[in-house]
Amino acid sequence: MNSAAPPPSGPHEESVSLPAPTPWPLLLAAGITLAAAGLVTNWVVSGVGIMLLVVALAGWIRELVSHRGEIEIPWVEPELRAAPIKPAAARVEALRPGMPGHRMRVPEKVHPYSAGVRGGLVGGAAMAATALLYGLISGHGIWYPINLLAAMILTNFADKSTVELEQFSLAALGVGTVIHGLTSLAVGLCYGIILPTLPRWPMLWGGLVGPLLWTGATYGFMGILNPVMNARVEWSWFFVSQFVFGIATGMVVARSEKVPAERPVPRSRVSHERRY
Amino acid sequence: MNAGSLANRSERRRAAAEFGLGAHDAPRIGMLAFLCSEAAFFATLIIAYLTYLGQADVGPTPGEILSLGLAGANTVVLLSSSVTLWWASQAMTAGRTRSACSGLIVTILLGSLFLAGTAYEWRELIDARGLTISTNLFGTTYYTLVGCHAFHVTLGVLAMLVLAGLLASRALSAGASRGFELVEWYWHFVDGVWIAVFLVVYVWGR
Amino acid sequence: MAVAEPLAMRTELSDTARLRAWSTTVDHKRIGLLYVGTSLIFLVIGGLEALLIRWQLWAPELRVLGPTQFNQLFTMHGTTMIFFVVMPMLLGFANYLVPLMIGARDMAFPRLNALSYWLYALGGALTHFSFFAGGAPDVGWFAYAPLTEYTFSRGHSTDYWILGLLVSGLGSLFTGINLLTTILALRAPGMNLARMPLFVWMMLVDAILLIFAIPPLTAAQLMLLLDRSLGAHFFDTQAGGSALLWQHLFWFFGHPEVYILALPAFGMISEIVPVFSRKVIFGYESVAAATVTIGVISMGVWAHHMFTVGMSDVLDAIFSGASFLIAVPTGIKMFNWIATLYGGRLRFESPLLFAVGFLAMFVMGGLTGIMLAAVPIDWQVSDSYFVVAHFHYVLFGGSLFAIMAGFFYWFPKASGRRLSERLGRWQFWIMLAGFNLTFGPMHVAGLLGMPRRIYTYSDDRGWTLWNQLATVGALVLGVAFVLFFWNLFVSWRRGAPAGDDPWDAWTLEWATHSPPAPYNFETIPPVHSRRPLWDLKHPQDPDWILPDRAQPEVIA
Amino acid sequence: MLLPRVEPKRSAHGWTSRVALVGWGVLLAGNVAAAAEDLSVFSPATRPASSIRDLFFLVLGIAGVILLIVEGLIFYCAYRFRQRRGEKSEPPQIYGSTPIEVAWTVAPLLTVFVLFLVVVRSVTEVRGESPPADSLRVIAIGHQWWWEFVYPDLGIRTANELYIPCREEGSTPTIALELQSADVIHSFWVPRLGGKTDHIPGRTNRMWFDAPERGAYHGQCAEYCGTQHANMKLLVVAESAEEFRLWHEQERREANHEAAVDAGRERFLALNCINCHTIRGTAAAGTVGPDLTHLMARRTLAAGACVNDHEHLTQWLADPDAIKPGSEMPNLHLSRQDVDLIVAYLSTLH
Ligand code: HEA
Ligand code: HEA
Ligand code: HEC
Ligand code: CUA
Ligand SMILES: [Cu+2]
Repeated sequence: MNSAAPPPSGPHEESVSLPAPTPWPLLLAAGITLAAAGLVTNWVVSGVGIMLLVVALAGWIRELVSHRGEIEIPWVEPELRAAPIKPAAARVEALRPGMPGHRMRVPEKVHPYSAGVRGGLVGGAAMAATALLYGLISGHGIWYPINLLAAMILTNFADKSTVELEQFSLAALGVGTVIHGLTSLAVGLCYGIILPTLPRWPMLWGGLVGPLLWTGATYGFMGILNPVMNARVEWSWFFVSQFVFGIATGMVVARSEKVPAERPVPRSRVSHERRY
Repeated sequence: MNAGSLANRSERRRAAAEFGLGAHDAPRIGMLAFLCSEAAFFATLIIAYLTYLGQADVGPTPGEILSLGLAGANTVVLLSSSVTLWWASQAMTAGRTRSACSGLIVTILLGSLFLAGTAYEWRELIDARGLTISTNLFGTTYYTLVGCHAFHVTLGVLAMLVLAGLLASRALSAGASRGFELVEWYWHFVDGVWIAVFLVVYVWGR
Repeated sequence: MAVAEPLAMRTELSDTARLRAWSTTVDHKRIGLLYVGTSLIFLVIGGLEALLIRWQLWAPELRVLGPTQFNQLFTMHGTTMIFFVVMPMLLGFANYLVPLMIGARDMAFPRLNALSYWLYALGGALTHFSFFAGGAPDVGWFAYAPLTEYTFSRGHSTDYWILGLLVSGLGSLFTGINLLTTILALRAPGMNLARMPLFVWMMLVDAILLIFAIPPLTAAQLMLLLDRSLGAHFFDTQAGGSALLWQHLFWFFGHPEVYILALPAFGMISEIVPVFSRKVIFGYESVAAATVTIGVISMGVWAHHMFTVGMSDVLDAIFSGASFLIAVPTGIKMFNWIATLYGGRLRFESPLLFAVGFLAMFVMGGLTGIMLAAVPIDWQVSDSYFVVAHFHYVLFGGSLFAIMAGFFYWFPKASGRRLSERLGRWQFWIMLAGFNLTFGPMHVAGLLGMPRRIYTYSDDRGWTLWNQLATVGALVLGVAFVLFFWNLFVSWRRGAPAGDDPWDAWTLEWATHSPPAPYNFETIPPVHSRRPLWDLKHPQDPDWILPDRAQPEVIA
Repeated sequence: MLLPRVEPKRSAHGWTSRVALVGWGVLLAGNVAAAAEDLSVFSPATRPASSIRDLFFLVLGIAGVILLIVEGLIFYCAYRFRQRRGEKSEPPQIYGSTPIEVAWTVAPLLTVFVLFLVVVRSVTEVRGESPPADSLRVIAIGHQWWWEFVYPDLGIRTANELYIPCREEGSTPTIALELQSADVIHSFWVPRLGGKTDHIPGRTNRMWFDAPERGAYHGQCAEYCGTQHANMKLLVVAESAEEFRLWHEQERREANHEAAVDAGRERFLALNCINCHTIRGTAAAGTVGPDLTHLMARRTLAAGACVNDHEHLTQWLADPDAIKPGSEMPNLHLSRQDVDLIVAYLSTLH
């Protein structure tokens, strides 16, 4: 049997019991409203309102208690009943390849983690190159950027003048390289994991959205994280170097050969029923 | 081909029983929801009370004029009314209409006694101590909070009067009555609110 | 009235009998229609008020309206649109649809339902009566104390605001209780929570928000009333009362309120987008979960309306963060709707047009909301037209566009006839254009420093152009609304017959006759999944059977 | 039209506001906006105001990118997947995908986390530490619908126009405002100087900013405060140290006493003007309305409702409602002659 409604077996054969129409709600509401309106007009209005309220409540309760509030409503004539629902003529298409869906694990294939690591290293190098370029062009010299970065940990840098910050410092080189290297690796790894789950254009995510987020984050953090850098950083260059990183890493990751993710699990009955 | 046949028998039976109005737990859910909203209402008033506690720039202060003894006695009265109502409802379920009726009447009396106690307290405060709603922030918040509670007690008393009337006129048959049960819930809730009010206003606030 | 007429609008009842039938009805469908109809009347009132506002702001130094009249108009415009238009409209839809969607005969408390409606209608009337009783309220829709105290607001206008909203608020509260109970207690056999239509899910959360948000407003209004009439001092700053308490209490209501206005709209979109994409909703669970999350978070962001009152940095940061957080579940829904469109077979009929319009416009409003939640930005643009632009994008571009989609989608169920598709298209494009023309420029005006709630401005401030654009836009919107009303009016009697299931949809309301009999269903189709009618229409590929069926081909 | 135009800062305007306009997709007449820079949030003149502008652009950028992505997706889907003629079958039913849903939960989470950090930083930056001890203290009191400014350290009380020293070579004074209210809530907003802060009756809010360049900065009350909220404007005038010194020394003096206008002064003192207004050096000591001791030092009347000149002053005394309907200054129904006498007197109060 496909139909929702049973075959009609004659009009008015069955009926449903429903609450009967009743004026009490309207009168009760009117009572409440008048009682309120009396406060801004005349107390007589409130008086009338409260009387109405009491009467309506009494009527309402009596209706409930006496069970007089119900009526039997017979079923409407068959023409006015819903037609049974028929199976649709239209076919439902099966999933095509490339269509994400619950019947597949999405994504089917992912980049290997090593790609993320490689991407991070390449991106980090590209970023360092940009920073050096900045040092040269701005006239601060090549050591300036790394000293600024190192100031994050080397607190004594806080008192240094800009000229001092332009000088070479072995400690700063070491610290700066470690910070830079680690962050680059971590971000690269994130790229490797997240990029394939994002729809399509890995370069949009990796080259644009990622750097945007990251720059915003550092912008927010910088004052707390690295006041020295904060006071001196050239945000436009900083921004550019983030993009260079994003694009380089994104490229490396996106070009790596994908490996299959875990095998699609056959749809077991259990897992399926959970879906609904 | 599948739909009808797969709707198994027990499901059909449940359909017959539950489908339509008056599924058995609707009134209870409704009452619970209503009590939740009431709780939010009183929480707001209590927050206002606490916000202004000790903020009044002119006296009298709660410590000066609130009598813990009177309020304590009132509390005992109201709490015992919850007990009598519970007893009445037990009687009701057991089908002992007479006892239920008398339990209800005792509860109504206790509730009224509580209201009388509040009225007495207010008269003292207004006449003897000169505290009105417009005297200071304490008066403002105190009368509002306690007044709103008293209003709810009044509603409860009226509802129980109606119930008692219905019971007496046999319009309400014994056995578990949904109306009775809900009024009982309401009454216990109002008592619970009083405990909060009592603690905040008379114990902590003094 | 022993036997209810199934189709009151078609039968030849005398006028008085019809009046009696409608005023005593307890049928959720009729009450729903009453709600919707009444709120349409208020929509015209609120819209005309907006047009007057726009007329006055057309050019600098106009004297179409005096300051007091202008202040009354924006107060009543805001109050009307929020409390007497969008909220009851959505509750009306919920009234009509929830019992049908869950396969119930009526709401849990049909008489209470009627009471709710009448409280709303009469509360609205009481508020508007103030126009004839010496002046409408002029304190702004959120009525900040102490401007509302008797010292600063003589006469009764503010009392009308309080009392009207108290009365109608009571109605909304009862509706919340009623909906919650209906959804929890009256679902058809087989329809467990996880199989409810998403509209019902959203109404469930909406009902809970109503239950928790309205009482604080009621309490605050009661306090204000006591201040004004009995000389209490809650908000009387001269006597140590606090101006901020009102703001906290109002917005503790007010912010959940904006989600009370948004969630049902989201629900409508969640019903319409799948049907017109011919696809099941993408990620049902996450949409439902996001709804609950929104409900929870929306209780904790209220003070983002108060960034300029001088809270501590910590509080500012907390409320800013919480407000940002709401973007996440809202975004989840947004993306799920888009993913539902993705790969679908979109039938661009009016409901989908408006639904897509909703998606496109709501994002804009949501993102300006995010900008406002960034505290320092709010310090600059709070209380400027930027805020006005924000909330019209979410309220109009969001809720009202969804309501329009809802009208086109469910009108056939309620009337048995279709709205004119041709008029619908015209209305959509005119409305979209008019809407952006009205409220887009307001962003700019706000950034150029135009405060809201000013009845006039001088011409050296550079706001004229933006105001003129907005005023023209409002007129265009007026045209769109005239088309809409005309369409409703004509199609109710003469529209093309629709049949029971004009859209080939999947939820239970389409399994009954259009319009449904008073008792809704003769029998209820079995519910084994979220799309009971899909299962019936596709016995080979239902949502719920699986055991022995081969896995669909996946070509890897 | 009403206010004397103040020299605009072309340079500060520049690309920023244009970007914003384009950002909103409103490509119309960029030059129209040029007139508006007095109140625009895009022409900051102080450090807090510019950091807010920078934050604004950052957040606008992020929001803009999200907007483009989401709108792009919507339009792409709407176009790409619209039903074409002849398509009868139902498309594949896709119920969801956990990884994808996780991705679009995590990405916004990250975004808002970043936004949160930026905001925290910006809040501390803008409102930051307390003002330096040598700041110029001004108590700003909001009234329905005018401003009162008290300089406790200088012993001055004025109205509606806030005079401050400006930034000069080698010195950047700071101005520390204490915001109070005499009646309802108001909000102090001079967009080019920084964000708004409310005047809340019963409490004192504080805000402070570095002195801007020399010039005049428009502002207005930004919290609805009743009938004439629209005409509760204010003007901040930043002057060189020397000009400022001259100004406050003049302000400190008692009112001019010119024999030529004795008649007007007597009328003034005989009327109930003195219940509301103060003129130091006379019996008038009311506090309901603005202090008139140096009325002529002000550019505007009645909180920016009109220019302060002979004609408007006459009109104001004859019928305040003609200029600012609903203002708290009553129409005293003065005779034409009284008005002229009093105006003549007030015009000497330099
Ligand atoms: C339907 C009503 C509605 C809705 C849904 C919203 C939604 C939001 N609103 Fe709005 N709001 C109002 C109605 C509404 N608002 C009204 C009426 C007022 C003014 C009251 C008055 O003063 O008169 C107001 C005022 C208001 C203010 C106060 C402004 C002021 O007065 O100074 C603030 C401040 O934070 C704010 C914030 C937000 C935020 C953060 C959201 C968020 O919920 C928005 C979330 C949505 C999105 C962000 C878009 C979709 C998401 C994505 C595409 C995911 C990706 C996004 C990111 C990662 C950011 N709103
Ligand atoms: C859902 C809510 C909603 C909706 C839909 C609208 C719709 C509109 N709003 Fe409003 N608005 C608010 C909610 C809403 N508003 C709120 C909460 C405030 C804040 C109030 C406050 O500050 O206190 C506000 C404030 C507000 C202001 C700011 C006032 C100020 O601060 O000074 C302005 C200014 O332009 C405005 C304009 C408009 C316009 C032009 C429309 C247009 O969209 C209106 C379009 C409608 C029409 C044009 C009417 C159509 C009807 C007809 C033409 C009649 C046809 C009749 C028949 C055929 C029978 N609104
Ligand atoms: C009831 C109180 C009251 C009385 C009496 C009164 N004023 Fe005023 N006056 C005010 C207020 C309040 C304002 C501010 C109005 C505003 O800006 O909204 C004001 C403003 C003014 C201003 C403009 C001041 C400025 O700085 O912009 C002048 C000049 C003035 N009054 C003169 C007079 C004179 C002259 C009289 C008597 C003939 C008088 N006032 C009587 C209350 C009063
Ligand atoms: Cu003062 Cu608005
Ligand atoms: Cu909000």
